[in-house]
Amino acid sequence: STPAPSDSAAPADAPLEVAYISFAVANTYDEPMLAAAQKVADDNNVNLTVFDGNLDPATQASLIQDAVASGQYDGIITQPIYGPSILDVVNQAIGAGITVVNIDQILGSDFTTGKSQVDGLSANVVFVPSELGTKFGEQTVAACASKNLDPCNVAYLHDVKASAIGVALWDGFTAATKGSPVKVVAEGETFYNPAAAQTAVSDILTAHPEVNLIATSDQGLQGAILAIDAAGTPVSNFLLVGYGGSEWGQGKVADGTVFADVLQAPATEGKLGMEAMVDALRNGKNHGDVDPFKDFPNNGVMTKETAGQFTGEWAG
Amino acid sequence: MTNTTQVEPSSGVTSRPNFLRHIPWRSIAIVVPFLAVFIALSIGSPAFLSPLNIGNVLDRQSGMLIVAAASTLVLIAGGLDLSVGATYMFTAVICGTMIVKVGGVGGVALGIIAGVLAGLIVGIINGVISTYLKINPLIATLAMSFIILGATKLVSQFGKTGVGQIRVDVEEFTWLAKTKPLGVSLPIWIAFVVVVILGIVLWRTTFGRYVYATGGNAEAARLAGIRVNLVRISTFALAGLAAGLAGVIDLARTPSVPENDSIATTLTFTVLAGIVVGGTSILGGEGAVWRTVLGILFIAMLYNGFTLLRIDPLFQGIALGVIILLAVGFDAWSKLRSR
Amino acid sequence: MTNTTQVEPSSGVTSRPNFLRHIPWRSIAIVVPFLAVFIALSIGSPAFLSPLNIGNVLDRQSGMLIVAAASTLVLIAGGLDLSVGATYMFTAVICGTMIVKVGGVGGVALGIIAGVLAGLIVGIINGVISTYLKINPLIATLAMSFIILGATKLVSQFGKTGVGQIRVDVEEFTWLAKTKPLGVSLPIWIAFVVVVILGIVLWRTTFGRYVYATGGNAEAARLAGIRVNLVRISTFALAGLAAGLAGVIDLARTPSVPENDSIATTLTFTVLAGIVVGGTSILGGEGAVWRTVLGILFIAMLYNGFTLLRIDPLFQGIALGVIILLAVGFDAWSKLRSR
Amino acid sequence: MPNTASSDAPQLLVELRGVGKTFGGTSVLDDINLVFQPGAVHALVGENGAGKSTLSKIISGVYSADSGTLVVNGEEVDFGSPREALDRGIATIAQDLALVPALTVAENVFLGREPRTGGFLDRRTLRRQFVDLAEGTGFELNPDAKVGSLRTADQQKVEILRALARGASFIIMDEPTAALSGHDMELLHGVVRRLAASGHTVLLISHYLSEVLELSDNITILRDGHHIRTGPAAAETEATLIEGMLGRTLGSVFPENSPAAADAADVLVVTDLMAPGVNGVSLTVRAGEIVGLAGLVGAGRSEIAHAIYGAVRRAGGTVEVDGVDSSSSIPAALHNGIFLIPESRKEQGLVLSRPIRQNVTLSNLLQVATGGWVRPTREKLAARDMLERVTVAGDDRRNVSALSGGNQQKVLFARALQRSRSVLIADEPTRGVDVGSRRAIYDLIVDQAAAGIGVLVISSDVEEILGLAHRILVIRNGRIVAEFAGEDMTEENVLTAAFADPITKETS
Ligand SMILES: Nc1ncnc2c1ncn2[C@@H]1O[C@H](COP(=O)(O)OP(=O)(O)OP(=O)(O)O)[C@@H](O)[C@H]1O
Ligand SMILES: Nc1ncnc2c1ncn2[C@@H]1O[C@H](COP(=O)(O)OP(=O)(O)OP(=O)(O)O)[C@@H](O)[C@H]1O
Ligand SMILES: [Mg+2]
Ligand SMILES: [Mg+2]
Repeated sequence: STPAPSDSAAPADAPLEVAYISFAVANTYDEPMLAAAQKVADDNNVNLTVFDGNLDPATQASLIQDAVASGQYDGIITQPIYGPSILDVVNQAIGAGITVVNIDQILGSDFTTGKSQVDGLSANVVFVPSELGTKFGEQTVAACASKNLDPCNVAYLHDVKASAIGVALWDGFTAATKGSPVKVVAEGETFYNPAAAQTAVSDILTAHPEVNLIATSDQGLQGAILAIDAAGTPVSNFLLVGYGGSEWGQGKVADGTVFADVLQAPATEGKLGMEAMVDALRNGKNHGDVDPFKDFPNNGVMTKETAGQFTGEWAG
Repeated sequence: MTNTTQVEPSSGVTSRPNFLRHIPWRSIAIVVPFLAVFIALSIGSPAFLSPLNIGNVLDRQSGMLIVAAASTLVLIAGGLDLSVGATYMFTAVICGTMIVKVGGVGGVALGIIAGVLAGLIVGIINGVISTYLKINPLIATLAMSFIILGATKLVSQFGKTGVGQIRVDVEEFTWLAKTKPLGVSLPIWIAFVVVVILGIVLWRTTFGRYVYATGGNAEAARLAGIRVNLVRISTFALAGLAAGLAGVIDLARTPSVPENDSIATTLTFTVLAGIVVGGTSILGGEGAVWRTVLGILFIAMLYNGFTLLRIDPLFQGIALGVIILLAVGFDAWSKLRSR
Repeated sequence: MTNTTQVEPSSGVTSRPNFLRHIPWRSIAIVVPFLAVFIALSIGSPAFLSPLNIGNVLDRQSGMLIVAAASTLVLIAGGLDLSVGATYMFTAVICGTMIVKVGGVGGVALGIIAGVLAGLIVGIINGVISTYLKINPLIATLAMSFIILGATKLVSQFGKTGVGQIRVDVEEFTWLAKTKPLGVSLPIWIAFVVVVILGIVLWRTTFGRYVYATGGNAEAARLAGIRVNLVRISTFALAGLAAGLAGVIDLARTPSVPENDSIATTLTFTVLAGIVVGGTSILGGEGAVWRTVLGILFIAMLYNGFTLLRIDPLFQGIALGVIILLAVGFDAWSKLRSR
Repeated sequence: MPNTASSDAPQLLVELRGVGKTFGGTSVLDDINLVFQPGAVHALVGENGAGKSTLSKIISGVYSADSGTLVVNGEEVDFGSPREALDRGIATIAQDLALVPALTVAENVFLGREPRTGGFLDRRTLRRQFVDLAEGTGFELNPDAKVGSLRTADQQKVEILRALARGASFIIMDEPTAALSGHDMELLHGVVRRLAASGHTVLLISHYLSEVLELSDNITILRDGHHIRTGPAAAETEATLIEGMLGRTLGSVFPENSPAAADAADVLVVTDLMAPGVNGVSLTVRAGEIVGLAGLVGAGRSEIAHAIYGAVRRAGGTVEVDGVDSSSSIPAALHNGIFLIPESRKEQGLVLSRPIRQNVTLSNLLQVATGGWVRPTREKLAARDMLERVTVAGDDRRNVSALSGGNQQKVLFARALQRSRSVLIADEPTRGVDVGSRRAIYDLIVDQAAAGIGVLVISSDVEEILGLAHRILVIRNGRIVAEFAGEDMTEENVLTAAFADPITKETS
């Protein structure tokens, strides 16, 4: 079948073919996103084919090219590993008349905005790393204030320090904590892996017994708690601030272990993205920029008081 | 005079047809699985043979082919370069930084030259460390790749402004990846030229002979008057140069560098896998550039096929592994047969 | 009697004191950089020598040490196993799935057995492919690692419920990582026992001799009546078993499996780097388990030191690479000197 | 007396019935029928490539025959591996040394049948058994030395001891003395005699016809993979053997060799050469002169050659070729006109995985290339010409590894002939080469000298040195200790000079 031009809507009953270019298929964060998209697809007679970017931007670019070349798809959903790497091929896809919806990660080079950076994109449903970093920094400041710490010695664990998201997050964090008692005394990397985080935190605690607060992703926090346990210190000696909004994180915020956790909403993004795709293909309607957090309470930040209003969208 | 020690005329076994006996089974090995998959995909997916698809595949593999062709020489000469992936990222960052900082057409020219040159320098360092300093090439280039990746991050700190990565959306530069003389993209042309040159160098020049001899028996080569260390260093230098060229070309396509160490590792591994699937020995002394080209394209074709045939990603790894085992197993089998 | 082939008494060089001449420079190589770094860190960071820190480092490295010790045997026997990282993840997923699906103490026992057994089976398959099917071990285990990682994803689909990931927060299981007999964690004890056993097997048993002989000169070993293929398969089986054991131990510590292929690759690489830094030859026939232990701990100590000394992550790679080059360069230098 | 060669070892009657073998379509053995009488020494002679090693490998389970059968004690067997042959009591001293460099001498000797207690190596027993075994043969070896650090000759002894250590009834010796010195050769001969006397069967393959005639009871001649004849040794002479092997007669092994002109210029002048293992050597070689370097194994002859060639760093002294100072590097030596044929063709000489043709042209590629570009036709012609001169036939696009040992040696010689030089150094040029080819190589050496080239020949075969050289230098401890020419060139003089070493005094 030839791809349906995006301006002419397909009949409601015809099955649609959509390619889903995932960040990584076997990944706890990405799986619920895919599952949510899959559900919407099933409900709307859309045949979803999943491709595995497997953490490699070049692979994603290839996959998109291949999907376009195959001529089998009406739409493509992208979840970029590194936006700039696939800009070109996304443009090719749009040029070939395929409807493209971008979810979760920035498609483009500006990591400070949720606005679409590609002409002809049907919808853009992303979280903004620098905003995430800002909220993250604000919660860190709040955590320090809750214990009246000045200075407040913080160990900050990047996921991947040199990555685009990592840098954007860090910049947001530093801007938000500027002028506050927050003082980053140690840095480490988690590589999204609790075991790696555990190693990093063990070493940090040995070298910097003065650390009051650990700020990192949910995976990083898991490793941090393991490391603190292994050191034989009560976890309550430390303030923990996280981001990710996972099921695990929600539980830990609810029971007071973690001070606050900034939400990420993979399932919501997957759902909204796929809905936008269906709408575009069936009704020719572009959703444009969609803020996935607009319906969440407390600006998407879990604290002990608000934790009950959230359910984690992924495992953590 | 010359009473020469005879060779068989008498042998009884003539049951195998003559033309079959003259096929070099040894060399043909990777060709058979390659053709088998090629034909299967042509039948299985109508899109496969389309010029667009073939062009896409080749265009994407152009950098990989350049690096792999040069790395083949390193392996044949008895070395091993695990740092090509890191060098590839490093040169892209160098090139990008130059373009961003200097700007204009001058910046583009300078960037390209600096990138390629950086690759060459890294290659020479690799060569010197693993010959004159007598450090095993595997560990030497592994250590070098840590160093290079570190250097990459430092340089990119310098090259980027504000949030994010080095971006080189300069028309004069991305042109490199977008031009299509005779309908074929410039990167493909470059890869073609590089591969052909390296292939011929290895096949027909004295240097090529020295490369084979060095990897086949370094001591014998040395006593035959070959400057073994120099030959090895040259192959490392070529690999570095190739990585530099590939880094620049792929930067023009992207046109920004994702800073992720695992990309470097993946590139190195894919290059190595392609070379070995092609049939070049990691022990040195044997192999050919055209084999590497087939090996790299074989793997690329499989991935392409998986997408076209909509194979579930969960099964792709398994399928890839099994097909590689079959292909290489066929190679091993055909070698036994040729005895 | 036995007037042995005389060793030069006459040579003029007696300026070196006698006791120095009897130090086996060859073996001592990795020891010197190891001690140098150890002492430097002890002075540079007061926290380094604390029992807590040393315990942490050892505990984290226990899985790595087990895998590396067994992989050393593979390398000495002339093989190479690039699939240990994948196997490690695979067995963790198998173990976790069992525990989740069966539950209770029975589930834990079954999970541990299944995990370790799965490792063993993968190892045997690796061995058979790379000996009887005559596929180069590098490519055989690379292909196998694609297959194993694929299988890992399939199994984990089955093991997890709802959103998420296999999580085995079972007291009876995590106990494995948390108990500290005599103040030292159980994983360290297990690693210690495994390393000592493998070290003695290699050093003192006839099987150990056969491993050296197989890697040193396979043809000679075969002519001497050694079942070369069986020896190789056994080493691969040991490596698989070790990866299984390590996967289970590390799962008990985490206690969930991150599904990320690059973790597997990183493990494989770190293991290989440790072995080679320790001084075991990738060409086979030479090496020792204790050298590997030092090599692995050397690298771990460096990373630990980087954090303790607050080295910026951006510089860590560079520092790591340079120190490895220095350490291995020292090794090469001391080998030359011992001539 | 080797302890393991006890006379109660069961006797084995080994027979070959219609055995044939082909490699890649080439027939190497054709319809061989042979019976090896137990308790006898059975010799196998033939040209290089006649199929001797192949035949022995069929018996020892390395290859299996394509046609025909192997019969042991009346029972048809098909050994799938050397292990099975060993289990039946058939052990081999392989032509190509097969040792594990990283293991010690004792460990290599008992590899695969170590004394053990519960899987653990019993080192004390191992050592004791080794000492017993070595004592029985008279070989002197340090049991704890790593084999990789030994000289070729000592490695050969390890290989011999290993076969003896198996307690086998049938022992195949494929050119066991090729790398041995005269003294060790005698020791081995003693071993062979005692083995046969105690009921063992020995299959001896050798190119030393005197050795064959002296030791064996029966002799089989192979030619081109065909069985020519088998008969009692008493019925043969060197001449009849040569005739059988070559299918033609060969007058003398050594060619006519007229001395160089008295006024010939010095082409090689070495002064006070110092290098590892070389302790101040001065020598000259005149144009057209063949100078022999004699000495015991390990005397430092190869080291001298390597130092002259620039293959090792010189610590002092000068080397002049045609009056031009030659610096210490191989390319410089080649440029100045020195060429070295190294002693180990496998380790130092040939690139086994490359075609014959490319091995021939390796050192002189520039002659068949223009601007770095190899000219295939020129290369083909050049290689063919050289190969014809050294009498190696067949497709030269095959890998060198497919050639028999002697023919490999000739390929190495062919490389030296491609460009005429001033000085040719040949280190053990005929190791493992059959009589016919040996004559061909001697002819080549003499031709070279006649063409005005100075030749330096190193050989452990004193007879060869005596037959070939105009002048002999005896080397000991890296020094020249004696020089003989003319009438003084006798075996006794050379050996006396070589042995007269107060430190390692031999008791022979
Ligand atoms: N593995 C092999 N592959 C191909 N050809 C072989 C192989 N082994 C031996 N040949 C060929 O078989 C023939 C007989 O070889 P073989 O080694 O038995 O000779 P030989 O009588 O032992 O000679 P030499 O005296 O030189 O040792 C030779 O022509 C050789 O080229
Ligand atoms: N002290 C030593 N330790 C280790 N290896 C040695 C030693 N001396 C000599 N060798 C090695 O043994 C080999 C043969 O020894 P050498 O060259 O001294 O003997 P040669 O006089 O040439 O006799 P042949 O040619 O019969 O071996 C050489 O290649 C050299 O590398
Ligand atoms: Mg032979
Ligand atoms: Mg010698």
